[in-house]
Amino acid sequence: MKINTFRNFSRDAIHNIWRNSWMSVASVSSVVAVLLIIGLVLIFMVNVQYIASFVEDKIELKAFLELDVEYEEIIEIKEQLESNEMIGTIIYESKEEALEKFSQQIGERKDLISGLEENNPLQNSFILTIKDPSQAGEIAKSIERIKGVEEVKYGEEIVDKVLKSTRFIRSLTLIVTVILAIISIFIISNTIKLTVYGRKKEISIMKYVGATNWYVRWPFLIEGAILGLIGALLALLILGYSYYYFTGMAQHTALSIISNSLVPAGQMINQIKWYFVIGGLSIGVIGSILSMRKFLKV
Amino acid sequence: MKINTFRNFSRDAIHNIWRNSWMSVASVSSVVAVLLIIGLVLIFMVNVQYIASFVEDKIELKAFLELDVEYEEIIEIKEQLESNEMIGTIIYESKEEALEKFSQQIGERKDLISGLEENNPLQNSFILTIKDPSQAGEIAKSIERIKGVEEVKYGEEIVDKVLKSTRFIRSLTLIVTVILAIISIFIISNTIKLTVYGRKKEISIMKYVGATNWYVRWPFLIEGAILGLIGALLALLILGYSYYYFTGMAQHTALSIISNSLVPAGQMINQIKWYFVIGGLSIGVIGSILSMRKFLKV
Amino acid sequence: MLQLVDICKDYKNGHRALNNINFNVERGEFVFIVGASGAGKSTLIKLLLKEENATSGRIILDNREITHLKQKEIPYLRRNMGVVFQDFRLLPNKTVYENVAFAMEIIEQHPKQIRRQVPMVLAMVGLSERAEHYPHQLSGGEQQRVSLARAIVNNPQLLICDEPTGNLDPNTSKDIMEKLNDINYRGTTIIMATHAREIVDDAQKRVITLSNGEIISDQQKGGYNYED
Amino acid sequence: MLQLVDICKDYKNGHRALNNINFNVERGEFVFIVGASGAGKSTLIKLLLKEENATSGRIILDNREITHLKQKEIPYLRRNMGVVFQDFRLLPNKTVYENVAFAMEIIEQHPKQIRRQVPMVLAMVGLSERAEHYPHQLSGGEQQRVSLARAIVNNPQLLICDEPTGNLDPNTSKDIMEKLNDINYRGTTIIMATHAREIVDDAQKRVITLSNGEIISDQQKGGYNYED
Ligand SMILES: Nc1ncnc2c1ncn2[C@@H]1O[C@H](COP(=O)(O)OP(=O)(O)OP(=O)(O)O)[C@@H](O)[C@H]1O
Ligand SMILES: Nc1ncnc2c1ncn2[C@@H]1O[C@H](COP(=O)(O)OP(=O)(O)OP(=O)(O)O)[C@@H](O)[C@H]1O
Ligand SMILES: [Mg+2]
Ligand SMILES: [Mg+2]
Repeated sequence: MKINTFRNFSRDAIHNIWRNSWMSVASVSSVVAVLLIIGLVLIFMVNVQYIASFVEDKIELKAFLELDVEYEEIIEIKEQLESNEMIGTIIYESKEEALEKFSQQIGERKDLISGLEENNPLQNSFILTIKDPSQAGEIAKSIERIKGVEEVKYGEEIVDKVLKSTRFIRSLTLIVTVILAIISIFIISNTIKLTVYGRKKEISIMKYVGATNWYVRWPFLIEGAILGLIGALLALLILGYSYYYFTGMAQHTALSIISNSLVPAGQMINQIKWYFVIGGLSIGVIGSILSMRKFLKV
Repeated sequence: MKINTFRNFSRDAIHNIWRNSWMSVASVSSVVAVLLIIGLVLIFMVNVQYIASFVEDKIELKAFLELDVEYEEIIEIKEQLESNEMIGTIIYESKEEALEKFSQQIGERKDLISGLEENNPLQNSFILTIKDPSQAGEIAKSIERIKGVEEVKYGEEIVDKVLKSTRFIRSLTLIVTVILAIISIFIISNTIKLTVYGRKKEISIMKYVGATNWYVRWPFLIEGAILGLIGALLALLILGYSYYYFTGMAQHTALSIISNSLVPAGQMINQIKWYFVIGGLSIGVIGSILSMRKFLKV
Repeated sequence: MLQLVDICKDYKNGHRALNNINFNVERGEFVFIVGASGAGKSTLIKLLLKEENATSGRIILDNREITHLKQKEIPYLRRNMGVVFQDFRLLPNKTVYENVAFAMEIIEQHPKQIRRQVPMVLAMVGLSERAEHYPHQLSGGEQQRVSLARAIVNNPQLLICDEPTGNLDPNTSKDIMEKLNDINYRGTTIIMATHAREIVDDAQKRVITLSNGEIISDQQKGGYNYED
Repeated sequence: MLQLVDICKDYKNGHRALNNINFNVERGEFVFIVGASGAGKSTLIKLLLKEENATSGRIILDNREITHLKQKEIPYLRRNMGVVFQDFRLLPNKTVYENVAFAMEIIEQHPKQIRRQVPMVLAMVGLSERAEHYPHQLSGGEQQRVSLARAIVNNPQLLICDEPTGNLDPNTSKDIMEKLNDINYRGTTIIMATHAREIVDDAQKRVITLSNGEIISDQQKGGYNYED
């Protein structure tokens, strides 16, 4: 392909965008709309995943130590725990701290346990977070094998429930996102097909005059890329700005609990930026090339 | 309009659907896709609202009675509570039941409160649910005015948080649904515009031969209605069946906790059925009429 | 029947296609409009059809001023004319039969009437065998004849033909001209833009010659006398 | 240069448009193809262009069998021919200038060459003033001449014209025929389907007459002798 030919393609693509301005607007706005739907659901999904992993990170193991362990032994146990790669943070809780916590938990009825300080029935313990919550059971067992550890508790039932819920929500939003994405892409491909259909006469004329398939395709391809890109950037702008505005707004109101556990706007935009640009481009390019196939056979 | 003319319109509409089969498939499938998106989000929203009101219904007031109230007074208080229209269910909890509950709550460390049975420091109380959770504060105050009631507690903070969260989620899903619906309708109108655009020559020829605007519109309108209706029914079928399958499937697995708090499939389908049919019809009819305007002016 | 007074037509890009056109057509006349390619013949016809609006001047049809018409009235104006378009303008999704029938359906003719009349006109233009073809399955001349069939099927008061024989061989053209003459004898006014010298010379009818948007001659019983 | 051997063409709906066609065209010949409307002239041309495929028979161009060609090879075949289509086939989104330039761009001619050649051909067909118009802003005859300009701009070996004067007045037609004769003298083979009796009679070239899809006469220095 000569450089002049490529220049012609670009010229034709831009001319066509202008001359079919009505259709160009339709294409761009459809791309924007589709990317907005996908983006909206994607943001929703990313946040759900984010919140879910937040919840999962809250899962703790509690390793109760035998009543008679000495200070040195505790240090030793801690070192052993630290050497375990599956364990995240390690916090030591003495039995005095445990009692204090308990009395706070039962709140107003504190009087019920007054006098227990002198005769503390509780145990020293390590509070551990783990890196992979689904491994909780096995890690607990391995820790119980350490000398000086009496028992490891982690509220099996609750962990189980939490894990099931988060896993359910994760996969549900993933499924919904994927379905919506597929439907949206289907719609946009329909739209592109129809725009190309409106120009099938033009395509066939080019072929009758002796243009090769690629010669016909190139201007459409460039046109598709430009329109797809414009669509992607517009969608990104709308979505990014709304999300920024929304999280910002939420921060100063009663919704701060929620907004604080959302992915920050900057990070979110960074994360979806390239998906959008690549998505918009490929929608435009692949969409027009595929839709043209039928009309090139003349 | 003569009956024969209407017969011609219907004939033309059906012929056009067949002769432009490719475009008809594109239109129907776009309608299906759009309704699927809206439906999916609608189902999601309905369920969220459903679960939210579920949670809100769980809000309870606890009216603690003075230590020295007699049995007759308790009956009287109960009658007064029953006469209050804002109150839902009323359950009496004696101080013995309260202690039993408390000891269950603290679980393994039950030993801490042994011996309290003889000297129960707790109070008799009524546990009340209310019809409008946001009125909790005022209802509490009015109950406190009843003679024999010492104090009404309802965990102001938690109620507040729950209400705020559900309200937030309600409005969030509502907003998302509305936005997605608007975007989807925008897309479909684009698609319909393009299908009509592909036939602009046809429309102008009819006008040149002397057809009135309505004469040109009618077959398009009937065509749009038929395609929209087919789309709506297909979407309903897909959505209803998937939802039914999904809730049914969930019931027999670990997800039953969630599926049980979902709106049942039958009810859901009944609820959205007419929206879909009317939605599909109006998309088809209004969409084609609006898109034609531009091309009728010849 | 038809009066054009001081008609000028400038297209949007500034091109003056018609300049100061004045002529009258009486009921029952047969008028040829001739002129070089681009002289303004089709533009003149588009003005009569309200496909384009005149920039200045007045058009009066049947004592009624039609220079400015509301959008809603245009269809009823067009129903009084039969038109053969230079570019045929057949409905691509309708067969030959349906295309012709369509012109009768829009004025809500009785189906029985349609079923009798349509085959008759198709036979007249020699297309009985092509009744079930779609326009893209026809040759150029066949499409042109369908356009003619559609124009005459309602027995219009005024028949406007833009180049109705441009894609027809001399014999078919002669047939068609005989038919048009018949129609004219039965009282229909005919305005026909054409390049076919033989036809114009043979017919010995009124000939209006356009050149660069102006009338340069208007002769009763004229011939194709346009010379550069 | 061109040989057709036992060509038959049945359209999908069963209509036989060409029946047993045999003829040769030598390099540099000027061949008229005449016949009534629907005789099969355009069909014959569509076969040469590979717009339609022959049902049976062989087509040989420059000693190369082109009866069956791969999709990919068709564009290169078409580049060797210039074609004036009966329905013009201009690109609606390109101006007159751009439509003609397009034919040069696809064979990757140098822009300088394009800028020199296009105005020259436009002047030849008398459309210099219309260079910036879009096709829908042209009269029927002007569109036809753009189609002709595009067909000849690349100086093709073989020029195929389907009814190139159907929308032209006699004077413009005569001009165009003179230009085609020039081109033919300079070595281009020309095949031209037409109804214009005057043109055929004046030219005194080879005339192939089709009737109902069959060749009923093939005369050197013939006239428009087709009679029903
Ligand atoms: N839409 C338009 N915009 C601008 N100029 C136009 C438009 N339509 C026609 N013209 C110009 O107006 C002039 C007259 O056009 P018109 O179609 O009336 O010619 P005509 O006499 O019918 O020619 P032909 O015999 O070739 O059909 C032509 O020069 C044409 O280029
Ligand atoms: N796609 C098609 N399907 C079916 N029949 C067709 C098709 N195209 C053409 N025909 C028929 O084939 C016959 C020959 O058509 P063709 O276009 O070759 O005629 P022509 O000689 O060019 O006529 P004209 O002078 O009117 O242009 C016609 O009777 C036509 O109805
Ligand atoms: Mg004209
Ligand atoms: Mg032909």
